[in-house]
Amino acid sequence: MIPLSWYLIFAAALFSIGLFGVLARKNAIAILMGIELMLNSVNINLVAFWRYLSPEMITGQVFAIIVFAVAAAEVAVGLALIISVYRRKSTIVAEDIDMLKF
Amino acid sequence: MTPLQIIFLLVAAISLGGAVMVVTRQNLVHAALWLILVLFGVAVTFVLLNAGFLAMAQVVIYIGAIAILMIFTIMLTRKVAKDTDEQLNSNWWGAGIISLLLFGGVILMLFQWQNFQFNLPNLNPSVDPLLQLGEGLVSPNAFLLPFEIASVLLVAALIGAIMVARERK
Amino acid sequence: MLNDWLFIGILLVIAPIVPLAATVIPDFIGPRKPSRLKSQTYECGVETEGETWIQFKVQYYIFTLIFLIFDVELVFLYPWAVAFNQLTLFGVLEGILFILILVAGLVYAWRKGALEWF
Amino acid sequence: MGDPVTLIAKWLEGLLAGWGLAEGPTAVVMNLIGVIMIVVFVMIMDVFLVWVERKVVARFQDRFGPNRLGPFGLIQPIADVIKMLIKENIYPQGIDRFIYNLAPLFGLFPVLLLWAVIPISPTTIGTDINVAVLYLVACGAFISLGIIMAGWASNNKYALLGAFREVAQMISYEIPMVISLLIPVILARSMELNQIIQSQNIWYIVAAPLAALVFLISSIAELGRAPFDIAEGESELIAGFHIEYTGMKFGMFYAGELLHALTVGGIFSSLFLGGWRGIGAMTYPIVGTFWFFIKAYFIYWVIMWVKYSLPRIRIDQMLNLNWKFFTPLSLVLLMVTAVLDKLLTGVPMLIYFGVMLAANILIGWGTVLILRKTRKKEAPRVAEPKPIARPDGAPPIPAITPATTSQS
Repeated sequence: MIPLSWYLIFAAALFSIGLFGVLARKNAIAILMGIELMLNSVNINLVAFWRYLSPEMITGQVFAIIVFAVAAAEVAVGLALIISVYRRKSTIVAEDIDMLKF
Repeated sequence: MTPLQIIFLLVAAISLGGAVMVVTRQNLVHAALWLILVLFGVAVTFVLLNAGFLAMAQVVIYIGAIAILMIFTIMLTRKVAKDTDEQLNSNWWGAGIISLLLFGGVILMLFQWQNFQFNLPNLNPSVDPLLQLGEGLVSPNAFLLPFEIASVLLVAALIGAIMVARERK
Repeated sequence: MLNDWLFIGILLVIAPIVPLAATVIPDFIGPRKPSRLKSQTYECGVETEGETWIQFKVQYYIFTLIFLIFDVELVFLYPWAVAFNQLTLFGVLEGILFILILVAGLVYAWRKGALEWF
Repeated sequence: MGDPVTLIAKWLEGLLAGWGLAEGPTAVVMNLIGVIMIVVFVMIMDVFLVWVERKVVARFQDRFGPNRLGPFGLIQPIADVIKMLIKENIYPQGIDRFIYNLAPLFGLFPVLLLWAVIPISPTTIGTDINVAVLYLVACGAFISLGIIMAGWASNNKYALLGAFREVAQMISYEIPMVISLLIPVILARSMELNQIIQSQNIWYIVAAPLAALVFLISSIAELGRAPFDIAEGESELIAGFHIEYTGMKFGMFYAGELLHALTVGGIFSSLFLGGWRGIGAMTYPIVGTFWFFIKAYFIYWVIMWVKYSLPRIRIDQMLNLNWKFFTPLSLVLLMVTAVLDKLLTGVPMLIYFGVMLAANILIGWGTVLILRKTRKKEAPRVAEPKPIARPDGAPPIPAITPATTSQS
């Protein structure tokens, strides 16, 4: 049987890689991809804890579902913002989007 | 090593390799395709955790909708997302150090925790998690409120995204 | 329960082999005479112009966006549908309320003209 | 109990156990044999489908179809396969080589994945997972992925445009499809296809005819067949996303589409037409296979009939039809079905199905009324004279009055 620790280490590694993507990538879409990786690692943790610690309650799965909804909402609004910024500034490089910096 | 463990290690290795490709590829469409591989790996992990419904939801929502939306956006903003440009910013080594530190810290903390090597409890075969889920989502003393609020959140996101992305006539 | 998925796991390995074999075999038994003219992009015989990855209508994106929101919400309704026997009328009405919120989103998109192609 | 499939499976299991194999490896070997049998069976049928398709089209169009090679041209598809296998693999310039080669795999193998959960007879089913209906939707995601990969990697504007259109269409029509799939799930209280079939003492097409119709039409759109073939409209995009593919790589897309059409027939018959249910299927499960394929091929024939009878529609019409007609209609259907189902708990089956049918007829009637009303509003707008390119001095075109057009 797979011990719980394996899932946790897997999720931690995925989260760290996602964080690297968020911090190091220039392109705004690539940053969103990093966020997706991080959300997925959270989901692995939630479901693993549900399976190992409280399989008789459904809380972990419901949490994962809420994370799905949040991820979908985040991607929808995030990508819409990227499209909008692209139309005004014709760039989606995160460093160049500094209209608020005065 | 049981076969299940080997399958898990294989899936985890492929997913992590794919994740590294996602954050390093220059070509964004390739990065998106690697992202799909990672998402699929996570779906397989859900299956290994006996969460079949979540695995299917993962494929339908993430691969079928979110990844496709991302590829569309990449193609819409194609003019600046050239494959030849440097895709990592100048502080990428700092980001790498932070990520490594975070990973090390989390692992350290996890090893302090005594439940870390927790082994798998048996599922009660008479309880179907899917039925439980369906019931829990609409019963007032379980998760009715989060469920409805998730719906409101999604509609709000829809309205907001349409407002932002629409072309002004 | 995991045994149910064994079949799909094996199929996931076997199924790609069929198209893979079918597309690789011609590399070995078929002729191979590449020429510059043959490998040109085919656009009705007209020479291709400019970059291929041109920008497309934003409307494709809008429809995908609406699809994403709907898809997420509808997937959540499946457990509700499976658990129908256990639900009270109140539980069913809660599901209906969930759908109605979704309908509100659709009506909004419709009124705002997001569903128009032109 | 007289079922060869179960008998052979039992015999094999005993044989493997006799060789000293443990329970785990036995399960793996049994599943492997099952997978190979399904894949081989489905692929042979796929080759045969090429013949069926061409022959039926020919009959629709008053031709003979393939009739030279073998009796009734039956050997023609095999010749086609050999021809495609010995064709050159052409790599157009500027392609993204890895994705270009990967995309044809995604044209076929998701369709093979679909067959894992479709019950061919009461005892012959790949696996009976408890989320089978969602699994069917999930496999569709991979098909659209293959299309977008093909379009992107081909380095061709037509291919990319075709892929965009096809994916926009596939994902749009996934919404009514997902909703109409929910209705049999509500009626059967299960996502297992075998469970759904077993609870169809009366076919679900009686209780949910409109949902069945919506599912069929959105499936045709998902297939990308006429009248929803804007993605490969040969008069504008030549072939759409697979324009740059030749030989067997094109063949994979073609085979995938044909097989998907039959698979849709199988899914439809399982959900709405009782699948393998029929005379004698309960006592002799092998008879169920016969019934299943009769129904699946009937739906496949309907899909072909639609394809070769209707003209192609425009993309805006296609999207309007989906978002402004099918989606609201299927949402109303879902809500009415859910409430009625709960209110009718415990009533006899005949009354239950009768009320459901009546509700469907009422909704259908209301829909027709609303459509009539909107058409009266739309007709004058559509019939306004459009500017037409004409030579100078040509006589003016008589204006079309709204009254004459709205009668047609």
